[in-house]
Amino acid sequence: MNAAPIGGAPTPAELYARMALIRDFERAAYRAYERNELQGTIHASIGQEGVAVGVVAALRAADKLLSHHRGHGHALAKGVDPSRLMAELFGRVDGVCGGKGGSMHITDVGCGFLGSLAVVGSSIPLALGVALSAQRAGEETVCAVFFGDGGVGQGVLYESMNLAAIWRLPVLFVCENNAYAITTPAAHTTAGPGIEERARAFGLAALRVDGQDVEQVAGATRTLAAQARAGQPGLLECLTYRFLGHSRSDPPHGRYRSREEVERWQGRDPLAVLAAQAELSAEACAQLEAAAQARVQEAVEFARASPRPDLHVLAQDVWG
Amino acid sequence: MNAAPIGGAPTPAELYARMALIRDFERAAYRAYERNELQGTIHASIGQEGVAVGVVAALRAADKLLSHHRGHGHALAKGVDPSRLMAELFGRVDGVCGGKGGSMHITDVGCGFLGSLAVVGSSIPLALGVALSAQRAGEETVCAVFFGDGGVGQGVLYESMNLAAIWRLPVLFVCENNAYAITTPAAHTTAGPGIEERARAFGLAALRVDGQDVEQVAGATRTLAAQARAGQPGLLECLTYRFLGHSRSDPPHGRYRSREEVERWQGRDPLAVLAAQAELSAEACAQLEAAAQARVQEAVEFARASPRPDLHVLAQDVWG
Amino acid sequence: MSDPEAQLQVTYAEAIRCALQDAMDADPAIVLLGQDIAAGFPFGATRELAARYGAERVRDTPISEAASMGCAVGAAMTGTRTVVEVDFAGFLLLGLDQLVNNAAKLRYMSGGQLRVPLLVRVGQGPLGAFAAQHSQSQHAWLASVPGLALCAPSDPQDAYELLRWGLRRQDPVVFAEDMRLYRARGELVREPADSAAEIPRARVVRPGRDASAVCFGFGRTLALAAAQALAGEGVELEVLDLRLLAPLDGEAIARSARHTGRVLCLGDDPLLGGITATLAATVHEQAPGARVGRLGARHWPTPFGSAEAYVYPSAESVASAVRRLLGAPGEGAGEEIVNGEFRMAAS
Amino acid sequence: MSDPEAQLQVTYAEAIRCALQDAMDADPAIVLLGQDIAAGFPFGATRELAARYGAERVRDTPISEAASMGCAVGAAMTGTRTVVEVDFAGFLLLGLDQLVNNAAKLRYMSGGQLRVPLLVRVGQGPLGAFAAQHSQSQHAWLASVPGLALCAPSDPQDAYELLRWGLRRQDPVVFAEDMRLYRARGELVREPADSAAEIPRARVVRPGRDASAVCFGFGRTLALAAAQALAGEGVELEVLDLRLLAPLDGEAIARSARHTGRVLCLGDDPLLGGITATLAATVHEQAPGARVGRLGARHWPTPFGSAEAYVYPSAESVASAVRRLLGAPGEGAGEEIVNGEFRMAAS
Ligand SMILES: Cc1ncc(C[n+]2csc(CCOP(=O)(O)OP(=O)(O)O)c2C)c(N)n1
Ligand SMILES: Cc1ncc(C[n+]2csc(CCOP(=O)(O)OP(=O)(O)O)c2C)c(N)n1
Ligand SMILES: [Mg+2]
Ligand SMILES: [Mg+2]
Repeated sequence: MNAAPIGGAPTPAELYARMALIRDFERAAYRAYERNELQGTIHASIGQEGVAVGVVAALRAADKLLSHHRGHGHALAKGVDPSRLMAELFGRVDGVCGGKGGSMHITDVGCGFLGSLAVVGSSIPLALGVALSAQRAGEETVCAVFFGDGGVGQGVLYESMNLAAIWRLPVLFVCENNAYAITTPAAHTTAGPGIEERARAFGLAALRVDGQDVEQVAGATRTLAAQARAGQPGLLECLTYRFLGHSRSDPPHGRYRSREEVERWQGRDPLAVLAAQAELSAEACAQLEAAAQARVQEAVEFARASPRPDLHVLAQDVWG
Repeated sequence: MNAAPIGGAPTPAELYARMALIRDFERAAYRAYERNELQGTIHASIGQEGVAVGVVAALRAADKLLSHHRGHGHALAKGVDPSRLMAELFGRVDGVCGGKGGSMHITDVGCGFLGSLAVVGSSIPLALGVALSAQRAGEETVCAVFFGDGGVGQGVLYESMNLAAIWRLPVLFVCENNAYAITTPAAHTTAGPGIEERARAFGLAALRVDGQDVEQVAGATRTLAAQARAGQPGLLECLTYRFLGHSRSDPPHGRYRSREEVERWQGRDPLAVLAAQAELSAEACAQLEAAAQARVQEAVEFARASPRPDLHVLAQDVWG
Repeated sequence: MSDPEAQLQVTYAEAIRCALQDAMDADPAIVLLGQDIAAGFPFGATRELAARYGAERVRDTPISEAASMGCAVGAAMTGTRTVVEVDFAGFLLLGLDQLVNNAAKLRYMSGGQLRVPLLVRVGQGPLGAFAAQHSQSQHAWLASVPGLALCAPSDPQDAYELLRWGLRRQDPVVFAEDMRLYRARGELVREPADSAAEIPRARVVRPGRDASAVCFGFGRTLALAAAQALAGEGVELEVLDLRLLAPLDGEAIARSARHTGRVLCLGDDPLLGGITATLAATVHEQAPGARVGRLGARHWPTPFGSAEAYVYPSAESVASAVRRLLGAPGEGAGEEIVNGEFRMAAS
Repeated sequence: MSDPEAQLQVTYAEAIRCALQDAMDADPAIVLLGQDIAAGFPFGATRELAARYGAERVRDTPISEAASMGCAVGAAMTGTRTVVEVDFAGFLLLGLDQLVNNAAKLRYMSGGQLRVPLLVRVGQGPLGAFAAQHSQSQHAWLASVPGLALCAPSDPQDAYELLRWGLRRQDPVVFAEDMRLYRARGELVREPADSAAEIPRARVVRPGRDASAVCFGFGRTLALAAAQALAGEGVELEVLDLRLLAPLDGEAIARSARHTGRVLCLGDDPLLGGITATLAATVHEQAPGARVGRLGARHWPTPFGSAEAYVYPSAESVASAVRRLLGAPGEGAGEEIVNGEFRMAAS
């Protein structure tokens, strides 16, 4: 597994800061949820910050991202404004989608975050088209699409791998394997040697990495993104874990995971792993965390202050 | 590739007779078509008889079959009465489905031919359920499902391979790779090392054989069927070729295949290959062909004599 | 049935669980397929069934809607009565080829050789701020497919009875669960397994003389609430609960329409192409002269958050719609309707 | 446009090809996706386009409807105007999650950031003995999806004009091609690429005073044939060609209904849940007092062979239905209708 250092790219402190921002953003959203300031449901990515930050760190600003229901971290990593993202979760008119999309449907075209979608597997084939547009325009951009181990069950993933390979589309399939689809262990629902091997059988380049190690994720992404730009699409499988429950309706640790297992993974916190690896001091980390908390607090206040979309706004974007 | 002799199973003469029956049945259907006695469309399996006959020869009578749009040969191999099959193609009330299904929707529950369906890939997951019923009933039967190289494009195939593997279902996936999906070469639409390798990546046992060699097909089927009965589903890829056009709306040789290519494959006629291998005399072959022609002639007359379903019959099988 | 639970207050989700359990006790050929059904996630409708019947009969599937639905069709046509759970309407689209092209047509195409006793439990409507991809109703779509029966139960008892009926049927049933009802409570009388198999008829759940609300699913709750409000104004609204949308009990609709002469057709899909159009046409065809209104969803994707209330009918909009139906023909637009979209045939 | 083909007799399939070609000449951002479209199989609507525009713009896909549709959505939202060909309605179900959950909703869910100029060409109706899985109509289904426009062209000129319109629209369009029309011939005037972009309105294609046939697609051919037969009996049938079903031109329907007072709503999907119900409800709501009939498909899967004629309306059954509408209210059932299913609101 490729763990090359990411020279030229963000410094360890910058990576830490981005992960801290996602961590605190998810915490704040959860708290707002418990205070009934948020409606519907949310899927927090606490524990998986290394994947979002590592992948984006190795991509270019012009590259595009697509995501799924657990997409806040991907959006923040790509540069979506935390205030406008939080406002979207609050269903407010200053949200990135005017409050009409909500947590599971985030889009910010301006920063290349083309959309997180709620139907498992459904955002995957969109990446083909995004890459096709880039290929036709002669741009060198890659489209990376995130999905989970549960998404691996959807046939459209294999149709899409095949199409990406025969059309030599600059697509990077990123499987965020957190070992569970809600209550269902991936091991119970995934036959054969594994996701990486499946990708090779469809003509993709493929790597499997430790998703808790942000630098390892970035290194492998750089390798696969370079191949994708050259017309060889790839798949990156990141082994990770969600520290909380699946969604609000799932207790923090769930009944389907043992306390030991959860604690073992919490021992591999991506922020701690990076701090140790890059020898970031406790003070440095504390400062970066405090900055993240301040930014998130500002985001929550921005969201609270924004009004809900009115009937006029809601009626837009259907016809005409 | 496994080419074990098929001791205990049908003799070469019997295999030849079955292939001759399919060959002549398809010819007769085509002629009826050209005389406007048949409506809609038909997909002839001339050139591919070795696959249908070889697979069925290695299965048990109690095993089940599912098929696709090019299914006449599979039905005949499984024992569907040629007269009632021809009547179905003619849309007559004495057809196996009362004339309501037609060429692309053949079912004969009595002989374990559970259905050929017209939506590419759509019959594949049905095999899982058929196998599940058998597994629950403690029966030792296998369900084999035929599909083409075009079916390989459908995601449901991979979902189905995965489900068969994790539930250890007695399913045999048979890919009848005749190198084209209508006008589209499989090579242009199928990325990676191949179908056999894809199956392994989903936890299946897999073999690739020469589909023009009926004994080789039977031998490989016996190997995979035995594993399937033991809970290890498998995939058999048969390399074959259709000697005619895709359907009535496609000229006999099509514009997308070179005459050389067609003639090269016609040189590997499954009947001739078997005759040579098993040293069947020209006289023996001629006799078997004559018998087949007589049987098919009888089938055509039976079909012609049968009335079309009336309004009463047509209104049945919707409610109640 | 001398079951301790024989009569008690249960939720709609629990009533579904009770029906599944009683049916599985009575019929060992029943198998459940779905995602996270062993854990009963997310609505609890299958909770405890895995413990009771084992992983052989309560089967967690991968997130493979197409193969799961196809597997269920194949199993159903070979003697395994199969129940597939699809949590949200939007996900049903992934299994629709199997449901519409295969399950619904195999009996017909095979000349009656194949029967497909498959029941698909699918959530319909909004759930509360899940936004566009998790909030939609497909009643007209599903009702229009020849070969499918469509149930739309309106309370726990109704869910129990329709599910027991559906699990005795030899042909495919789509069981449309209104997600807004999962936590609704009501009495449940568990019927003996051997109840009649005739197609359930529509029910007048509240008699009235001034107008009729023809409804199903959560619409019944809205109509009953509106009826109560209207009663205070001296208006007696009759509430007809259709229970099934395919086949549709046109006689019951006509009877109520003739009785009151004013009919509100209530649904959750858009007025363009939605089920309210079929209900209205049925009234016009079978009870000439009645005044008919349609209240359905706005022709919008469902917005996130509390804004979804603009899209779907509410008790208030049902009451307003009924007042509009009662107004003199010539009378102006009348009170505005905010929740959902309303149109009236001022005959 | 000084094109040699500027005015000639072409088939519906050729008119579609002409529209694709003119649009692709005018807009280099247009890309076609589909199976065997380079060869133009099976109906010839894309024949020669691959030679003209190359494999980069005319892309043969594997048999992967879901990924192809999803790819088209992703391409459309990033500047590649995409046309997807789906030969038969039954296959559309495999791409429906992408079409309904993504293409139709992305503009709304993204607060207008994303636009999806995707056009899906899909065959509808029966083709002649292709049986149940290849013969179905989904007009009400598709019209009911917020975010989709639905075209149902009725002849070569109409197909050309609607396709050119659809290829200028910034939002998704389903282009429902009636398979019975592919070989139908008619005059074609190729319009300049810069035509107006307003939503096309319904057209009275034959004026009449005694009754109206509200139709689309092949229904127009049936209605015109019936009108001719009826003219011999002194009955003047007005034929209103809707052209689009979403959005629906309710004003044009009301105008014709008020003019004749007798309206036959003609469709190809079943009366239960089908588009004729919406057309009828629209008449009742916007032209009170008109007598309305619905002629649609029988509620059967389509049988193989010539038996399919029982399922779908014919010129004879349209004429019979109109005679029924003209009969005195009290009058008995009137002549039997064999092709399709008919119901009447005897107001
Ligand atoms: C097609 C579809 N089926 C089911 C669901 C319900 N659902 C939401 S998230 C989820 C599990 C997804 O698991 P995974 O892909 O591993 O992502 P994770 O939640 O673990 O990040 C399921 C089944 C859905 N959204 N879409
Ligand atoms: C889902 C779907 N898409 C498209 C079609 C149209 N179609 C019918 S046969 C065929 C080609 C199938 O090729 P293959 O699977 O290789 O079988 P073969 O015809 O070569 O035997 C296609 C595209 C279909 N029937 N179903
Ligand atoms: Mg997961
Ligand atoms: Mg083929």
